[in-house]
This record gives sequence, C-alpha cells and structure tokens, in this order.
Amino acid sequence: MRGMKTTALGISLALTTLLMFSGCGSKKTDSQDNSSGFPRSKTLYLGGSQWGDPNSFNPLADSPAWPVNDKFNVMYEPLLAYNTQSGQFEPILGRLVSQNSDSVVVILNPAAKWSDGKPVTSVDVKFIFELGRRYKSAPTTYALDFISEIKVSQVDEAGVKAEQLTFVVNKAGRNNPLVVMDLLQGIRIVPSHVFEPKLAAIADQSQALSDIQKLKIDSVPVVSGPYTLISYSNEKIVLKRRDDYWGNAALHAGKMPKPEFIIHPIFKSNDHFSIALQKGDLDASQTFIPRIWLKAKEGVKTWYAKEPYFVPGAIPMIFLNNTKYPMTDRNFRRAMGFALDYKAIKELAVSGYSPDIKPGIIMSMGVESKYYNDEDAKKFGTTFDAAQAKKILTAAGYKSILKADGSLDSMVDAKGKRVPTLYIKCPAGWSDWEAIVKITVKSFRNAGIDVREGFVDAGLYWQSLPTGDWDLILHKPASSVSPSLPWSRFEAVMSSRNWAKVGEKMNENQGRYNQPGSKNFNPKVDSLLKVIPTISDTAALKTAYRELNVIFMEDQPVLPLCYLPEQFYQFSDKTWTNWPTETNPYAPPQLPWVGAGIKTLWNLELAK
Amino acid sequence: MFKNNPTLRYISHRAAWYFLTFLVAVTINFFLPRLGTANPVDIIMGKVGTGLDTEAAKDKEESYLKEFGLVEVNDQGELLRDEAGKPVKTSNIKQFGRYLVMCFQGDLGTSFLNYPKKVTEIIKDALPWTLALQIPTIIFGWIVGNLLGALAAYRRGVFDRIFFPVALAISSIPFFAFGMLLVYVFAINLGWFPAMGGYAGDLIPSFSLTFFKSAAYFYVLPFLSIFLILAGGQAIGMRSMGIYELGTDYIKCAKWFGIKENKVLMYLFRNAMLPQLTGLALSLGSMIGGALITEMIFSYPGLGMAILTAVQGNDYPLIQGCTLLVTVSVLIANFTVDILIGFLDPRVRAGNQMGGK
Amino acid sequence: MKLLMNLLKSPSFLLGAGLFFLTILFAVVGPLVYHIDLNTTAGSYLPPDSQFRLGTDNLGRDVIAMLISGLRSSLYVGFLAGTIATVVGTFLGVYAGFKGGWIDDIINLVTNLFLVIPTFVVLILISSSLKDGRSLTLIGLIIGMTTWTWSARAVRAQSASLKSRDHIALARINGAGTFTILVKHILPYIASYVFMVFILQVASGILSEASISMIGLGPYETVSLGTILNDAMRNEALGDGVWWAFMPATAIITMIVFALYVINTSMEGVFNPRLRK
Amino acid sequence: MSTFEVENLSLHYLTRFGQKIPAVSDVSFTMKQGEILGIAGESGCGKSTLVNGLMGLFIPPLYPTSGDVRVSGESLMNRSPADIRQNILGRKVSMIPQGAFNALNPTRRVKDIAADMISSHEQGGNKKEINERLRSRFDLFGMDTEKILNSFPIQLTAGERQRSVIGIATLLNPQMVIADEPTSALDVTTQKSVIRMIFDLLDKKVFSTMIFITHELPLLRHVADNIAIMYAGEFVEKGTAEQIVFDPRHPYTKALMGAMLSAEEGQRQKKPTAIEGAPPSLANLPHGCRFAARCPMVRPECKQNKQEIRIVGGRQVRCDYAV
Repeated sequence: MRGMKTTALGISLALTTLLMFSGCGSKKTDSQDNSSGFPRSKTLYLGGSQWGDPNSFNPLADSPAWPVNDKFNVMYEPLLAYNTQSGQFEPILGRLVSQNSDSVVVILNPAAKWSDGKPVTSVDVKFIFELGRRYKSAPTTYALDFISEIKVSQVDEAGVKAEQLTFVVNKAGRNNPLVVMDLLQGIRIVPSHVFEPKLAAIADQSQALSDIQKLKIDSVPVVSGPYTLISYSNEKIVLKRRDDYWGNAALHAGKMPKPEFIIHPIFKSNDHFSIALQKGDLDASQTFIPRIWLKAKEGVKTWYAKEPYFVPGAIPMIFLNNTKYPMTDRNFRRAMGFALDYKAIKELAVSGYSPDIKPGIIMSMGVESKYYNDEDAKKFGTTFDAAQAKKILTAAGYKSILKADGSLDSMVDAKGKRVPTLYIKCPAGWSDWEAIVKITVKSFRNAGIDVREGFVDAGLYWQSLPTGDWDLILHKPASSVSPSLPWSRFEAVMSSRNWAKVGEKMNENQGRYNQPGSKNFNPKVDSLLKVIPTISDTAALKTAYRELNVIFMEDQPVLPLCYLPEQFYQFSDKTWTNWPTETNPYAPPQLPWVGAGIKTLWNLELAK
Repeated sequence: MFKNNPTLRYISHRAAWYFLTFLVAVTINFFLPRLGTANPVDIIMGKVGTGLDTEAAKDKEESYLKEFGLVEVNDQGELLRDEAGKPVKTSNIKQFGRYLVMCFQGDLGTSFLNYPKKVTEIIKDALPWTLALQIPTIIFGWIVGNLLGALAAYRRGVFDRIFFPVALAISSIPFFAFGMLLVYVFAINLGWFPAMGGYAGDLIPSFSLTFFKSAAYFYVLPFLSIFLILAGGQAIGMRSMGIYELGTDYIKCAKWFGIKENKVLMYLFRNAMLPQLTGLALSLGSMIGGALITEMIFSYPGLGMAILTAVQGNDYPLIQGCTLLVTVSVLIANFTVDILIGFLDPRVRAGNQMGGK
Repeated sequence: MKLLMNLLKSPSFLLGAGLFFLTILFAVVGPLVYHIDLNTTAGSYLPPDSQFRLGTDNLGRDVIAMLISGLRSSLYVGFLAGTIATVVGTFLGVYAGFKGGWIDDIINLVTNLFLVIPTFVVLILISSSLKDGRSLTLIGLIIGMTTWTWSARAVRAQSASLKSRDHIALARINGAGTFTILVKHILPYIASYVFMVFILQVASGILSEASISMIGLGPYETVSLGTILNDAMRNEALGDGVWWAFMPATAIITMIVFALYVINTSMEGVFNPRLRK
Repeated sequence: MSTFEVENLSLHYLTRFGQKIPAVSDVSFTMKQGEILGIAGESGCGKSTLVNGLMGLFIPPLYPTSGDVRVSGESLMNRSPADIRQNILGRKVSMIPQGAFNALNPTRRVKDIAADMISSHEQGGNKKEINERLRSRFDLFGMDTEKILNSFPIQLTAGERQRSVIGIATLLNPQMVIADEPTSALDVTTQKSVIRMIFDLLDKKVFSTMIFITHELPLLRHVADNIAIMYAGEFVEKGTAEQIVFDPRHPYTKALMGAMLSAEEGQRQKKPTAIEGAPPSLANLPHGCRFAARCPMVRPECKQNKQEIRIVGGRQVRCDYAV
C-alpha cells in the first residue's frame, strides 16, 4: 500500500516539476497549438535519419538537422532527383535536358515557387552554387572545382517562359562531369532573397557567412519543398504538409502527399526504433535492425521480401596502410584478400542483408553492374580460400609460428625477421563494425596472419583516419549512393592525386596506395581515374572501368568486405500501406525523402 | 565575531572549504578534457570533411578552429600562422582565462558538436527532464527505503526476516539490467507501459492535461527502475544503522522511562537517518552515470546522453558546462546536507568546535 | 579467531560465502572442464540446445563460454578496483582521521573532488589519451581510483574515534612515530572494518564495470559480464525475446553482488555485537 | 505496609535455537514505603536483567519464567507492553541508569526529552504548562535551569547530564526508583553531587522508595536500609546494611566484603574478582550450589544439593551451612 501511494506521489511531484519547466523543452515555430497531438491517420512517423539533438535548420550550415542535412529534399529541393534503381535523373526544381563531357543543361521549372510566393529562379541557383566565390568556407565551395560557370538563358517550356541553366564543366579544375551530376542532385537550392539581405547586413564580410551559419532558421523557414518545419525538440522533429506546394500540380498531377504531418522521433538507442516499428508507432526507419525476418510477423517489411532484404549501396572495407611493412608487399595484401571469410562477415555482422560480395569494387548488381565483369573477377579476384592465402604467404617467404595448442603465435618473413602484429583500428561501440572486425581477425589468424582487434574511441578514429596513423582501419568510403559511382569508390580508394605522407591528412586513399615517384608507382591508375568521368561512350567506359578494376584486384590496396545496404529502410504497413517494394517498384528503394524516393509520399495509402 | 557564534563559524568554515573544492574542480574540469589527444575539430571534420579536397578540407578545418577559439587571430580576424604556415594554437592557459571571464558573464560558450547551439540552451532543454526523473525518484526512494529499513530494524521478527533478504537481493541487481528486465516484461511482453520516450510520440510538450497524463504514463518504468533499487539499498543501510541505534543507551533509557513507542521510533529514525542523509548527498555525483544509463535504456530525454556524446566528441564547452553543473549541484547538495546535519545533530557542531578547526 | 568461529556459525555468512565460492568455482574450474572457445562457432542467437546449453550470442559464440570468461573479467576488475579503493582509501582515511587539522581538510577536499567529477568522464578522457585504449586493467584502476573516497570516508570516521583512546595517547607519549601508530595501534583495531569495506568495494567494482560497459565504454578486447549485456541490448536481444543473451549474465552479476552483500552484513552482525542479538 | 513485593521471580532469555537461559532465579523480597534496598554483586550476576524484570519490562528475548512482581499490590506480570509502558514505567517505577550511559538522545534538547516523558504518560497538557512544570522541578536541583533545559546533552558536563537524567526519571514522582550504578564512570566530586541530588529528592519527597544497585559497598552501608547480595542470578544473602557489611554469613558475601572493604582502605583498584575463579555460565548452571566451585568452605554435598533460602542470624541466606 505504502509503495503504491509513494509511487503516486512520486508521479505527481514529477508532474509538478515538469509543469514548472515545460515549454523550455520545445520550440514551437508557428502560432498554432499542436498540443492536442497529431491524428495517427494523418501522420507519418519516420526514423533513423536524425541522431542527437536537432540544433539548426539552416541550409547554409555545415551540419543542420534532418530534413535540411544530407540529400533530404522535403524542405529544400535540389534541381534533380537521382533514381538509384534506373540510374536516371528525375525532375524536381529543374529538368535535365542534356549532359556531356563539357556541360550539363537543366531547365528550371517555371512553376517552382518558394513558400513565400516568390518564384525559384536562376538567381537562387547561382547563389548557392557560387557562394564559394564570395565565402571560402561556404558548404558548397568545392562545387567551384567542378563547375566553372553557370550560363542562364531564356527558353520556352511548353508555352511558358523558363530559364535554362548551363553548368559548364570546369576543365581547368577537376574536369569531372560525373561529379557535376552528383552536385546537381545533391545541392539543395536555398532562397537567395532570404539570405542575401542577411549577408549584406553584416558589416564585416569576412565574418558574414559564419555569422549567418549560426542562425537556426527554424521559424517559418522559406522553403520550396512539400513539407515545412513546424516544431522540434530533442525528442522529435515535426513537419507539416504545405498544401500549396507548387510541385503538387507541376510534378504530381495535382495530388497532394498523403500524410499531413511527418514526425521524426529521436530515440537514443537503435533498438528503440525497432520496437516502435514493431508496435506500429513508427512507419519507416532507416536503422540497422538485426534479424528482420523475426519482425515480419509484426508487419515489418523490406524492399525484398526475402534475403538479402535490401538493395546494396556501399562497400565497407579494411584499408591497408600501403606504406607500412608488410602491407607494402602486394603478395601479403593479396593473401589477406584470400584469408577473409566473406560469408561469415555477411551472415554474422550484417544479418545477411546483402548478396554475396564479388571481387573488385564494382558492385555486381544494380546500376553499376553494367561495368562488372565476371571473368576478370574469377581470374584476378581474391575470394575466401585460406589454403590459397597460406600458399601465397609461403611462396613469398612468410612463415606462421604456431603455439602448442595450434593457435597462431606470430609470423616471420623471408629474412627470418618477426612480422609485427597488425591491428585493425575501429571505433569502439559501433556494434556492427566491431562484429566485422572480430570476424576478420578470426579469419586472418586462421590463415596464419598475425592480426588483432584495435578498438579506439570514435574521436581517435576520426583523427587518425586521414593521417594514416594505423596498420589497418575499417572504413566505408563513398558511402552515399550517387550518380558518380563506381568512379567515386575507385577515387576514394586508389587516387594519389592528393598524396601526402603519413602524419599529414588525406581525405581519399587514406591507405596511401600508389605513391607518386615510388618504385611501384603505376601512373595508369591516376590517369584512368582522371579520364573515366569524361568518357561518355558506354563501351569505352566499360573498358576503362574493367582495366581499373583489374589493377585493383591485382594490387589489392584495400580489402572490400561485403555489400551493405545504403539509404535502406524497413517499414510497417500497420498504418500506411503501398510502400514501394521489389514487386511494386513505383519508386526506387531510396528513403521517402531522398532523391526519387520522395514519390513514395504521394503514393502511400491508409491501411484499412 | 564568528568566534562567538559556533553555528556561523561552522557554516563559514564549511563554505570556505566547499568554495575551494569548487575552484579546484572547475580547473580540473577545464584541463582534464584537454589532456586527451583527440581533437574536437578532427571529429567534426571526420563527418563534414569526407569527399572534400585537401585544400578545401584545410580551409574548413581552419575556419572551425577559429570559430571555436582554438587558434590565435589578429585584429582583422585573420589567423596567425607560424613559419610552416600552420595556425598558431591558443594555449590552454589563455583559453582558461577566456573561459573564466565568460563564466562570470553567465555564458558557458557554444557547443562544438551541436554548433551553433549554446551550452546553456542545451542544458536548459535537457535538465528539466533529468530533474523530473531524478529528484522525485531519489527523494521517494530515500524516504521509502529508510522508513522500511527503520521499521525492519525496530520490529525485526518475520517482517525483517523476509524483508531484509529481498531488499538485499533487489539492491544487488545492476539497475540497468533491472531496467532492461522491466522493459522486457512490462513493455515488450505485457505491453502495459511504453518501452521508451518521455511522452507520447504524437505530443509536443505543453501545459495540457493530455501531455501530463502521457508524461506520467511514460514515467512509470524509468521511475521504477531507479526507485526500487535505490529504496532497497537505502533500506539495507537504514536497517543496520537502525539496529545499531537500537542498541544505544539512550534508546534503552527511553524504554525504561516509558517513552511512547512512536516517539522512540522517531528518535531512532532521526538519528539513524543522519548518516544516510550524508550518504545520499555524497552519492549524487555517481548518480549522474546512472541517469545516463536510464536515459539510454528508455530513450528518456535528459542531460545524461548530452554529457556522454560531449565527452566522446571532445566537445570542451559542453563537457565544461555539464561538469560545472554537476559540480555545483553536488557541492551544493553536500553543503546543504552538511549544514542541515549541523543543525540536526549537535554532536557535529560540537565536534567542529572542539576540533578547533 | 573467536570472531572467525562465530562467523562460521552464522548461517547467513555461510550462505554468502557459499554462493561466492560457487561463482569463484565457476570462474576458476569452468575453463578447465569446459571448452572455452570465444570464436564464432555457430549461427547468431541460436536457442539453447544440447550443444550450446545456453545458446549462442549475436556473433554465434557459446553463451556459457562467454559467461565463464565474462565472470573472470568481472571478478578481476572487482578485486582490482576493490583492492585499490580499499588500500588508498584506508591509508588516506586513517591518516586524515588520525592527523586531523589541515591535513584532514586537504584530504577531505580531494575526496570531495572525486565525488563531483563523474567516473565515466574521467574514464573516457583517460582512455582517449592512452594509445592502448581501454583494457580491463585500466577500467579496474580507474574505478579503484575514483571510488576510494568511500573507503576513505568510512575509515576516517573510525580512525578519528580511535585517536583519543588511551593506548594511542600512551604510544604517542612514548614517542612512537605517526606511521608506527597507524600501523601498530590503529590498523589492527579497524582491520575487520576495513575488510568489510573491501567486500563492499569489490561488489561496487563489479557493478561499476558492468555499468561502464553498459554505456559502451567497456574494455575493448575482453568479454565481461557488462559487455555481454551491452551486446545483448544493442543487438535487440530484448526485442526478439532472446532471454539467454541477457538473463544469465544479469543473474550472475546479481548473485555475486548478493553473495558479497550477504557476507558483509553477516560480518557486520558478528563484528558489531549490537547487531548480534 | 509493603509497596513493592517480589515473589519467587525467575527470568530467562530465549536463544534463537529455543534454548532457555535462566538469568534470574527465584528472587523474592518486599519493600516498605520509604525503604532503600541496596543490591550488590559482580558484573554479569543478573542485576541488570533483574532491573528489567522489576519494572515488568520484557523485551524479547527476555521472558518471565515464574513468580510475581507487585507494586502497591498491583501485579506487573502478564500485562501488555503498552500497558506497562503507559502505567508503570516512569510513573510507578522509574529507573536511573548507569552514570556511564549516554542516556539522553544526543540530538534532542533536555527539555524536549523531559517533555516527551510527560506527554508519553499524561493526556493533554499544553506546551506552556509542561514548560512551567519542568522549570519548577529543575529549579529544585540548584542548577542553571534555563541553560540545562535548553542544552543538547553533549553541551553539558557529565555531572549535569546525569543530574538531568535523574530529573527526568523522577519527573512523574514515581513511587519507586531503581538506581543502577548511577555514579559509575563519574569522577569523585561529580559522584558526590549526584548522590547528594538523589538524597535531596528523597528528602523533598519526590520519591521515597528506592533500589540502589552499586559496587560501592561503603556507600551502600551509609544509604541503604537493607542490602541484598546477588550471585549467578540468585539472591544469596539479604539483611540489614549493618548485618551484611559487618556480619556476612554467606561465604560469597564474606569474600565480597573482604574484597570491597579492603578497597575502602585505600586500594580502590581492587575489584571483587579477588575471589578465585569465575561465576558459572548461565547457560550451563551447576546442579547444586552455584557458588560451590569457588567456595572456600565447599563440601561434597554442596555440588549435589540445591541451596534454599534459610533464615540465619536474622537475615536470609542461601547456604545450607551458613551459621
């Protein structure tokens, strides 16, 4: 009795405390009082795209909160939407007219409007794409390396005057039309008429952008997309449908997106998204949920109904420090490639959510599969074969010293010198990554290679990744599914364009493969990397990719581990149905707020 | 003047020591995070900088260093550079000086990881939840635990023989494991209570009955997960204190004098409670760690996770802000309890007086 | 000696010591009779069967093998932390209590400092500045170095109350040095008390390690009972009803801590005659 | 007329394993109004247990075995603890504890403890009345009443503290007071002032009948009318003060007197343990005379025969061979 009374008392006291403080917790961004809640039948709950407290909704900030960050396009929209399934570009603010190695032409949709009624114009486009010319630290400065100029002309678009934008490839710069396409679907257009006066108002122009970046832009933001922010707290972000969204008429045949509200709850632990999904409190979640098949009975579904459940998008790899003995030895690297039990990695570390990996770093499925060559893979690639690994090592003079119980003690090389124990650096606490490392260590040791786990705090991990201060490191390069794949993956792994010695920073090829000027330097690699983006002939492109992939397989500068779904999500059809799936592919397997995946919002239906 | 007033002397003496502790703690809190090798800007660059060219990444990095006040700038706001062209780092001492000045102005700085959010703003958002969960739990856990413990000590017999091992067992369970079990049984299997969150997913905090009802419903499991184990632990402590007090002369005498039973129980409770009170104030600091786990297990809003991510990301201003908060509240709690005990227990005051401190 | 006999007569002591002995047995003899293989051997989260009596964990490792090595780690951390906390705490506590005055005040200040700086903050900061990362020993050290304040406070009170006893005054008059007095005249009187503090510190060391691992700050390359629970939570063992991933570890932690608590209270009963009645 | 009658009182402790340990056996005596009875004996002889029995205060594991205690004809046996507490303790029979005791709650002011004493036994009475009553009573003691009443026990000297205890114990004018070594652990001057206070109260008729338990036989000789000697839970001899001190008949009394009176002649350190051997364990009492093992005049049959009270030389003696 006493316990119960106390519990009741406790609750009432807590309530009083809450009462005292409530209101501080949440920022309401418009006058409307939403405390009555959001009707379930009008609300879509999505999760997994925002971790941590939402701090800023400023599209000019470096890392704003969902849905302003990354390539989410429900509030601010890009010119084009990339469809990861077809590899095509679908229109949003603009329509792709042509693309070649010199320029990309896009026509702005004349109907496009900001939420304050002003039209979206070439001024807005130029504002964001060329902001780097005025402010070096702008988030889009790097675009200038790829686009030298944006030409504007007037055209007639179905009887309406429209602006045509020609993005000229920066030949003197990176000369890379592929990345220009990345930029056109990645950079979201922001209202220049909102930001220009703010920038101009600041006296010290060297400080202007950084001052503006500090603004949160969280109250009645001027957006062009179908939803806008109405409220947020550390527990959730709430978007409301803009019923006057220009695209409803212009792009979606006059229909409105089905959910009136989109709520993104912010949980502190991965499994809470899973629980919410199974309870039907969450409709879709971009979180890693192990053993998804167990959740099917709770109505949790995926793109494929069966294994591998998701469409792969990225390849996590173990980067090898190519400047450090014995990874300087190609034979050693290749032996490592043969030593890995790729199947175990896939099954145990990623719950089997991917098809079997094929040698090389061109994916054997999806858009890039057209560049994949199975013959080469069989001929040059490394697959799991511990005996082969041992054979290569023996041939190269390495010897594994075993302990009495048969387990590995150490290794010596041809000169009888002890090979140092190698450590795989990996952030501690990233459970799936930790699992990958544990399994690879076991594989290596079974093949007689002296490798150990080297878990570190995430802070140290990020610090040492670019400086090359490690033997082996787990890393997922080119992690976003973009039009420039698989080129961007090769670039991230093999490019010696910015080669820097260990201790200095490199943002790609952190394993420091192919050191310019060194004995084994292969100029072919960099020249292929440079030329591939400019090739428009498919057959020539195929040959170039094939050549590059063979070099990769022969040299094995890094160890690809498995295919991993990217931009994946699982959904529950308890409240909303008609999610796109393999059998109902009206939209690609992209998040409902990314690229062409946004079509999903117009096609959802309420469950009966 | 203090010489004539032992109470004032006692208070001022305690206050002086607490203030000194505070100063040392603030200094340690400032320098400790900076001893590590990880650099906050590297962590941010790890996320922002991928795919950037070396030059672009360097520019970005320098603009962060400048923004966070980690490097020296000249009057024009340009970076000072050494011969090798690298920015000149601001010394820790100089940063400390700036930090102290800012603290006095009530500004705890801007968080690095939650840029551009102010530290005070982060604390203001999260603290009410932490307080709302922790304070009632601690107070009621303490009161209930101590009452039951005192009762067990006084009554002994069957009540004690059942109560004591149960309390002992409950307080042996790691409380996060207990929280997990609560989730497993009451949220997942039985579905009586929500598994996570601070209020229903379709609500926004406001002054409405709906919100408070929802908050109360979501409060139950996190509350129980801390309350039961806290109460169990307190009860055990109180029971043995109580049995100890029960054997003291004054309790025997009170019985000989025929003092009423509830009065004797009150004597017992009050005197046995004093050390328990000190113990509670002392353990407040370690409860922060506990709060963090509760927040993790229940996805409950609060300050704990903010501290964890801050420390992991070397977010100096946020670490400093949070540790300052913890330091101040633990010291204030201890100081209050010290003073309170000074008033409640004349032995303490007398001891202080006689010790000549 | 007589106290020891009394202790052996106390049924609750026998219960506690028995339980504790069982866990030690499990940890020490376990690896001798049971094949410990922490490598991946089977599928993820296989339910208990005849091969894996308690099933497998998320990486397909035998749960019993995990529990045995986890228990060893937890006991190691517990004893390491307990020893450090007790030794440091006892020394400083005795010294502060005996000396009094400004030395007492300074030690008290240091004690308070450790109370206001959360352990896990120190842990992350220290581990991030060490190249080897977080080993089990480091965690034990840090727990010990941050929890000694409890022993110090407890012992200080005892020592202060002994200070005014006749035999100590006598020793002082006879010119015995502080150290001699502490070791010869104070420590023996509080030895049983210190031992009880030690028991509690071991228990709290085991719990602390579990909590630290639970936040994901556990040892990098070692299995402990805390990391088992952390793995279970992060891999949705709860949501999927994989009870064998977290129930046994919880039960073992609870059992050790319970055993230690019971030993402590039964000793309290024997050493403190007032509780004996 | 007898105010206080004790009839064959036996008490025992019950161990956890159900074993009965006799602590007091077959104690009988009566006291008249105004009588002062001294009780002496070695420590552990059951004096303190007897005190609890005399007040009817049976706190487990202490239980009455048999016999009766009557205050003004009113039996204390078979009554509820609440009844005893309300009607007997402090009111009819009060207790002055040992001087070495920290008898007062350290966190309560003297006046509050005294007020608790009153309110625990009497209905009503507002604060002011109670305060007045305390003041007038404490004024009798010739101390700084205001200071004492408003102090916490720790702020008082040992003497002030013990006198406050006596003041509180006798606040309700009990018929009978049991003083259990009220001056132990006090220095000589303080001892004197405490004793003076007790007799002052007797003079002022605050109470009149008293059992005085002490080691200080010389003191007993001066203040007590009768003296009883206790050994291993039994009264072994009881007579007038003169008889016991100057003409002891029981071998134990004789030995005790030898040890104690020599102590009066300047050898204060010497304790009654000067008698060879130790008293028998209460858990394992001999079948015959309990003193037999240490008795200088022991005869073989002593170990077999249970000794009963006899009247020898005008006083009660529990020895078959005392003359």
